[in-house]
Amino acid sequence: MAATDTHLDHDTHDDHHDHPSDRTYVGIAIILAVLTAVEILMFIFEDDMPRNLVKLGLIALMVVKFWIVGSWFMHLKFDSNVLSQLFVAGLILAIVVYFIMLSAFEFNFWNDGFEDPGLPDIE
Amino acid sequence: MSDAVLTPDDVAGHDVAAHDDHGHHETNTGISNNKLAMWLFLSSDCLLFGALISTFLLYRTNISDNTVWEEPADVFDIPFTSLSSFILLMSSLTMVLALSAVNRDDQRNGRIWLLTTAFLGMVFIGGQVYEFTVFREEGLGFGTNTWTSAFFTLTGFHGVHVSVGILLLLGTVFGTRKSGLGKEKGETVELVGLYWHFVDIVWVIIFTVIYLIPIG
Amino acid sequence: MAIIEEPLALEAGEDAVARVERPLGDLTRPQADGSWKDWLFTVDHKKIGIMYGVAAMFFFVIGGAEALLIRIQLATPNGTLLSPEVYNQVFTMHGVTMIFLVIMPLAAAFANYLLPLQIGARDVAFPRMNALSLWIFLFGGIFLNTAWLFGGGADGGWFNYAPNSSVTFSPSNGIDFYALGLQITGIASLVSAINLITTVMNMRPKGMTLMRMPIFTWMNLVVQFLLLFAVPVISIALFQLTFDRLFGSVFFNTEAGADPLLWQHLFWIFGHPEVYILILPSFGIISEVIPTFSRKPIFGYKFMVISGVAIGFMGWGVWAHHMFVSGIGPISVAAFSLSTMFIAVPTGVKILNWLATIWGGRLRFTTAMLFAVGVVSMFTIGGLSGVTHSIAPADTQQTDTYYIVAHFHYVIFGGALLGIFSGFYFWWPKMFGYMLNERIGKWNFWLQIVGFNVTFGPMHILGLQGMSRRIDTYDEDFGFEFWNLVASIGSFIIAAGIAIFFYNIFYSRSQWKKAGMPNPGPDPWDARSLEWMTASPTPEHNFDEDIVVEGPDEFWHRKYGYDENHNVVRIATAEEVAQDGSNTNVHLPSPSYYPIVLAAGLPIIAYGLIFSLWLCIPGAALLIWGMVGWIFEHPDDPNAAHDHHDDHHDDDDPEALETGDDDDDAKELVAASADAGDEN
Amino acid sequence: MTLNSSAARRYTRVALVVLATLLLAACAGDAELDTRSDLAGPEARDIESFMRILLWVTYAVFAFVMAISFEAWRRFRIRGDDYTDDDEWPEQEDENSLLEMLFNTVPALILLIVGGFTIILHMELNSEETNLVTLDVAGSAVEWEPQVVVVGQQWWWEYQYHFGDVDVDQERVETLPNADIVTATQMVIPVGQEIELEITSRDVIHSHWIPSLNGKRDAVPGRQSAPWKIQADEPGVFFGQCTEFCGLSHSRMRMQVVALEPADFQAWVNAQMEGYPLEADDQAYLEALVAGDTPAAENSTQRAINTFRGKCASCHLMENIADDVWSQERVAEQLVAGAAPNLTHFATRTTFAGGIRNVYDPDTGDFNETDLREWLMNPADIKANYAQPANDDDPRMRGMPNLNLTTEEIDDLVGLLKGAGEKPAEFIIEETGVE
Ligand code: HEA
Ligand code: HEA
Ligand code: CUA
Ligand SMILES: [Cu+2]
Repeated sequence: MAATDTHLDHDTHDDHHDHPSDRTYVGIAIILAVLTAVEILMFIFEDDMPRNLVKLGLIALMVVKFWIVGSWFMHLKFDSNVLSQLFVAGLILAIVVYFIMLSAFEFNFWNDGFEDPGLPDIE
Repeated sequence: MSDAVLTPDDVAGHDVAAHDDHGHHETNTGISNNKLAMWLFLSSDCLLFGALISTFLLYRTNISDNTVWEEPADVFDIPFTSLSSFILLMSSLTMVLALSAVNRDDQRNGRIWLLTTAFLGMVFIGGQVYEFTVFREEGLGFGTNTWTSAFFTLTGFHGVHVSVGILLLLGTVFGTRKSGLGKEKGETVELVGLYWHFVDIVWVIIFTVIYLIPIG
Repeated sequence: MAIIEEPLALEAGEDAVARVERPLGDLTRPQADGSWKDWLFTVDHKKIGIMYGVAAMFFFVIGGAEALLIRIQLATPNGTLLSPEVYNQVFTMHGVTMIFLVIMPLAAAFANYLLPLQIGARDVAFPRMNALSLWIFLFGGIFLNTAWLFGGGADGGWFNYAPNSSVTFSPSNGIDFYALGLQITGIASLVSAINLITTVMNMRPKGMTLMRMPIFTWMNLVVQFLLLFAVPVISIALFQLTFDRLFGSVFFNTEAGADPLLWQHLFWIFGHPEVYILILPSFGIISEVIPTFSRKPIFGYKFMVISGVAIGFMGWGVWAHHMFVSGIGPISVAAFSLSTMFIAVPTGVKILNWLATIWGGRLRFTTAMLFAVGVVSMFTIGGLSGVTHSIAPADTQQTDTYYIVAHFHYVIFGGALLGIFSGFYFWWPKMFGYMLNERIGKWNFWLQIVGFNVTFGPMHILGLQGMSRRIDTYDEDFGFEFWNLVASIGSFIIAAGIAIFFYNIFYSRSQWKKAGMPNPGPDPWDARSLEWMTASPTPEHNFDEDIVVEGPDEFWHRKYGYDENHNVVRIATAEEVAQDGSNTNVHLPSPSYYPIVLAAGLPIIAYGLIFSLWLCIPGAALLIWGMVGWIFEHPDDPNAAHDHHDDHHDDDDPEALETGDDDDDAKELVAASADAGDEN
Repeated sequence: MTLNSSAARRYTRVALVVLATLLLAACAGDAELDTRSDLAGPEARDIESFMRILLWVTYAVFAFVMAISFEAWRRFRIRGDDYTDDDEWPEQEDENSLLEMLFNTVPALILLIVGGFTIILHMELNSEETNLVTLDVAGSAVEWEPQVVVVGQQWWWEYQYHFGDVDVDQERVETLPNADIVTATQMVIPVGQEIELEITSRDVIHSHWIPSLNGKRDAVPGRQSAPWKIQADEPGVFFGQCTEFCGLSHSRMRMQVVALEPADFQAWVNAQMEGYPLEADDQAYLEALVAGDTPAAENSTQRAINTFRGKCASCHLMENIADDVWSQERVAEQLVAGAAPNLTHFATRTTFAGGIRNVYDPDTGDFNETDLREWLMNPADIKANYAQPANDDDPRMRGMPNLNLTTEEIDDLVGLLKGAGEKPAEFIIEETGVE
C-alpha cells in the first residue's frame, strides 16, 4: 500500500523526511472519530438493517481504521517498504492461518458424507 | 591504518564510509536495528492476538451454563465501552503529536503529549478494570463458560499490552528528565509510538469483534 | 547501547572518570578477566553459541537415557522395568527434551556461532539480548527437567492433547512444568529470532546481497522467521493450558462445552512449522559441507534458496495432517492431504540438488561429508514415509503407530541430528582450534548410522503390523517381540556411537595437546564461505577488517580463479587471503551481568505459579532488577583499557555525548519489555 | 594411501551391507503386510492395496536416490588427507536449467497422480451407503440402519445399539437416549453389512481402530466423529487397540469386533434384549429386596445379588438385578467418565478388563474364574488405573477401585457373572484368546 510513495523516501541520511503535519494528524483523527461514530450508529440500528450488512459494514470499517492508523500514525506509508512487507506478512499469515483453522471447525460435515463415487479398482 | 581497521562502532560490519556520517549508521535496509526489531516483534504479535481472537470467535456463541444473560449483549455497556475505545483511539493522535513535537525539538510539548497519551491509556485501563468488576459482580467468572474464558483472556492480554505501553511512555518521560527529550530522542519516541499504535489497532479489531458484531 | 549495543565505544573526548561518577556507577559492566565469569556474563555470539551447544548436548544425554529406558522396557513383551505411570512420563519427557532442548538449541548453537561470521559481521545486532536468549533457554530447560523432582514429569505426550492434559486427568504437576517450561523456552526462541533476523537483514557487509549469502545463512533466516511466527501460536495455547490448570478457566474443559480440537489446531499450527525449524538448519549445514568436499559450488543455488523459503512458507498450510483421524471433516482432510504431499516438491529439489552437486565433483569422504551424505539418504527415507502419511486414507491405518515413530526419527535423527554431527566435524577446528580425529570419527559415523537403521528401520514394520505408539507393554502373541528386540539392540549401538563422539572430543584434544597444539590454520578443509577467512579458533572480534563481497562463495573466489580453459587455478593460499586475527584494536561489547539475572527471574516466577504465588515476588524482583540494571548499565566498562581511541571518533559532537546514554534507555526499555515483559 | 583405500573398500562394503539390510527390512515389511491375511473388510483392503502401490513408489524414489549416490561415490571419490591440493578440481558446474526444471516437475507430476488416486480413495472411504437390516427385536420386525455408537472412556470401549427410530447423529453422548443394547469391549456386527460408527468419548480423546476392517477414527469428547464405517466380509474376531494416548492404561485399552452370520447376529440380539435370567426362588428373593424387605440370603446367587446391589451397582448396571438401584447420576458422581461396563451379559463376551483378560479359557472353553477372582480382589493388580480421586476438589475416580471384597463375596460374584448370559460360540472363544 505504501509502495506508491517512493518519492517520499529519503535519499539523504538525514533524520527523517516529510512527515505529515500536525494538522494532517488531527484531520486523520477526525476521520477516525467519524468512522467510530458510524460504527456505533450501525450497532444502534442493528436491528433495522439486514444482519449481514451490519456485519460486513462493521468489518469494513474496522479494516479501514486499521489501515489508516497503520499507514499514517505508524508511518508505514512513509517508511521503507521492508517494514510494510514484514508487518503485512505477519498480518496476512495470521488471517489466513486462523481463517483456515476456524473453517475447519465449521465445515466438518458431520452427517452427510460424499456420494459414493464408485472406486475404480486400484488392485 | 585507521580507515582499514574496523572501528568499535562497527560491530555491524557495514560499509566504512558511513562512519563519517556520524550518528546515523547505514544498515543494509536503511532501517535502524531497533526499528526493524520492533516491527518484527509487532508482526509476531499479530499471530499472538490472532490466536486469542480466533479462540474467542470459536467460543463466541458458547455461553452454556450461564444464568446471567441471554446473550453477551445483555451485560455489555456499549456506550461506556465505545467511549473508552474512543479514548484509546485518540491516544494514538496524542502519540503522533508527541513524536512530531520531539522531532521538532519541542521538548515541552513532547512531554505534555506523551503524558497525555499515558493518561488516556490509564483511563482506558481504568475502564477495563471497571468492566471486569461489573462482570464479576454479575456472576461471570473466568471459568463460567468458554465464552468468559476467551473474553477475559483476550481483553486481559490486550490490557497487559496497554499497561506495558503506559510504562514505556512514563519511562520515556521520566527517564529523560536529566538528559532532555531532544530531537535525538526521536527514534525512542517513535518506537514507543509504534508499539502504542499497534496496541490501539488491535483494540480496533477487538472492539468490533467482541462488542459490535452481533451474534447469529 | 540500547538493544543495539551501539555506543560500544566510549565516545572520544569523554573520559572514563566522568562515567564512574554517575549515580548508578556501581552498575558498571563486568570485565573480561579470563575466568569462568567470562562465560557467565559474555555477550559474545561465539561463546553463546558454544554454550548453547554444551547445554543441548547435556540435555541430549538426558533425552537419550530416557530413550534407552523406553527401549529396555519394550525389548521384551510385558516389560516391567517401568510402571505405566513412569513410562508415560519418560516418553513424554523424551520427546519434549529431544525436540525443544536438544535439536532446537543445537541449531541455535550453529546459528549463533556462524551467522555473523558467514555474513562477515562482528556480532549480532543485539548482543545482550543474545545472551538473554541463551540463559532463558537454559533456565527454562532446567526448570522443565526439575519436574522429575517434584512429583514426576509431564505425562501427556509431547503434544499433550487436551483434555487429557487437564488437572482431572493429570493431577500431578508435570504438565504445569511442561506448559510453563515451554513458555519460557519460547521466549528465548522469540528473542533470538528477532535478533538474528535483524542481524542478517541489517548487518551484512558491502556487497553481500541476499542472493550472495551462504545457504546456511539463508536456511537459518527462514528458520528464524518460522520461529517468529510460530512461537506466539504455541504461547497462546500454553497460556490457555496454564490458565485452565492453575486459574480455573475452561478453554479445554469439555464439560463446559469446550472443543478439544482447539488445542490440536493451535499446537500443530505451531508444531508443523516446528518440524521445519528442526530440519532446515541441518539442510543449511550440509549445503556447506557437500560443496566443500565435492569441490564444486552448490548446484542450483537459486533453487536451493527458493525451495527453502517455499518449505517455510508451505509449512504453514499443512498442519492438520496430524489430525487426519480426529474427525475434522472430509473436506479439510482432503485439502490438507494434498497440500502436505506437495511439500515433497521443494524438499525433493534440495535432495536432488545435493545429488547434482556431488555428481561430477571430487568427493572426499571426511567424517563431515559422511554425515552429510548420510543425511541425504536417511532423510529421504523419512521424507518418503512422510509422503505415505500425507495420503490421508492410508494414514488412517498408520497414524499413532510405530510407522509414524519410524518416520519422525528418520527425519529428525537421520536428518536433523546427523546434519548437526556433520556440522560438528566440519566447524570444530573453527570453534576450538583443533580437529576431531577422523578415524574415530568414522567409527562414530558408522556406529551411529548402522545403529540408527537397526533401531528405527524395524519400527516401520512394527507399525505396519499394528503396534500402537505410546504403549508401555505389548503381549507376546501380538508378534511384535522380534523387531522390538532388534530395535532395542540398535539403540545401544547408537549410544555406543555417540559415546565415541564424546570420546573423540577428549581424545583429539589430548592428542593435539601432545603434539604441541598445532594450529589447524584458518581453512583446514579448503572451504568456501567467510567464516574460514579468519583465524581458527575465531578471534574474539571475528574479523580484522571489513570484507567487501563480490559474489557468492567469496572466500573461495579469493583463493581460486579460472585459466583460459576455464580450469580452476589457485590464485592465493588460504593463509594469504584470510585475516590472521591480530588486530587488537577492535572494541567489543563489554560483558553484562543482567541477561543472566533477568533470565533467572522467569523460572522462579514459574515455580511460584505452580507452588505458591509468594515465590513470584523474588522472581519478579529478579526480573525487574535485571531490566533496570540492563537499562541503566553503562554502555561500556569504564575501567577496561581502551588504548585505541583513535582518530575516528574525533568527529563526535559534544551534544551527542552528553545524552549518549539515555537516548537508548527508553529504546532499551521498549525492547526489553516488549520482548520479555509482556510476553510472559 | 593403501591403508586408506582398503579402509574405503571396507566402508563401501559396510554401506552395501546396510543397504541390503534396509532392503531386506523393506521386503520383510512387505511380507508382514502379506501375512496380515486377516484383512477382512473392503475398506481395509482398499487402503492396503493403495498403500502397497505407494510403498513401491517410495522404494523406487529411494532406489533412484541411492543409485545416484553410490554411482557418484564410486566414480568421483578421491582419496587422501590433503584437503588443499590444487590439481583435482572438476568442472565448476552449478546450474542447468533443464535439470532444475525436471527436479521440480517430475516429483510434482508423480504426486499429482498419487494425489488423484488419494482423493478418489478418500471419497470412497467417506461415502455412505444406506442399507437396511431387517431384525426381529423383542418380537417385532425392525428396519435397522446399521449404526453403532462407539464410546471411549478410560480405559474401555462401550458399544450402543439403537434399534428404534432415533437419530443418533447427535453431538454429545450424554444426550443420547438409552440404547437397546449396551455392551462393552466387544462389538458384534453382522457380516457383509456396512456398519456406520458414531464415535465419541466421555472423558479424553481415544481412537478406535480395528486394523483388519478399516483405519482409525478418534473418539473426541463433546463431538461425534465425522462418519466412519466398518464392514466385515466373513465371520471372525478382529482385534483392535486404542491408538490415541489416553493416559495411564492406554496400552491396555483393547477391543474386538465379532462378525457373525445374520442368523447368529439375530440370535445375539435376542439374547442381549433379555435381562439377567434368575431361578424362581432367586427371583422371589430379588423382588422381596426391591420391595424393601431384608430377607436372608439362602444361596450363593442370592448373596451375590445382595453384594452386587450393595457394592457394584453404584457403577455397574445389571438389568433385572440392579436396575432399580443403579442410576446414571450416581455413576457420574463417582466416575469421571460417568459410566462403567454394563454387566448384564457379561458371560456372552469373551474378554473383560478392557479386553486384556479372557472370560473363557481359550483352550478348554471353561469360564475363567482365576482371572476374574484376581480382578475382583484388586483391579489395579491387573490393569493400572487411577482408582483414587483425581484431586481434592474432585472425588471422582477413573477406574474400578479395590472394593475390599471378602473371598466369599468374590466367589458369589464370580458365580453370578458366570450366569450372566449364554456362553458364546466356540470359535469366538478360541479366536479371542488373549495373552
Ligand atoms: C524434522 C522433522 C520433520 C520433517 C522434515 C518432516 C517432513 C515431512 N513429514 Fe513429518 N513428522 C515429524 C517430523 C518431520 N516431518 C514429526 C516429529 C511427526 C510426528 C509428530 C507426532 O505425532 O509426535 C511427523 C508426523 C507426520 C505426519 C502425521 C502422521 C500421523 O501422525 O498420522 C505426516 C502426515 O502427513 C507427516 C508428513 C511429512 C511430510 C510429507 C514431510 C515432507 O516434508 C517430506 C518431504 C521429503 C521427501 C519426500 C524426500 C525427498 C524428496 C524426493 C527425493 C523427491 C521425490 C519424491 C516424491 C516424488 C515423493 N509427518
Ligand atoms: C528430536 C528428536 C529425537 C531424537 C534424537 C530421538 C532419539 C531416540 N528416540 Fe525418540 N522420540 C522423539 C524424538 C526424538 N527421539 C519424539 C518427539 C517422540 C514422541 C514422544 C511422544 O510420543 O510424545 C519420540 C518417541 C520415541 C519412542 C516411542 C515411544 C512410544 O511411543 O511409546 C521411542 C521408542 O523406541 C523412541 C526411541 C528413541 C531412541 C532409541 C533414540 C536414540 O536415537 C537416542 C540416542 C541417544 C542416546 C542413547 C544418548 C546419548 C548416548 C550416550 C551419551 C552414551 C552414553 C550414555 C548412556 C548409555 C546413558 N523415541
Ligand atoms: Cu484410550 Cu488410548
Ligand atoms: Cu507435520
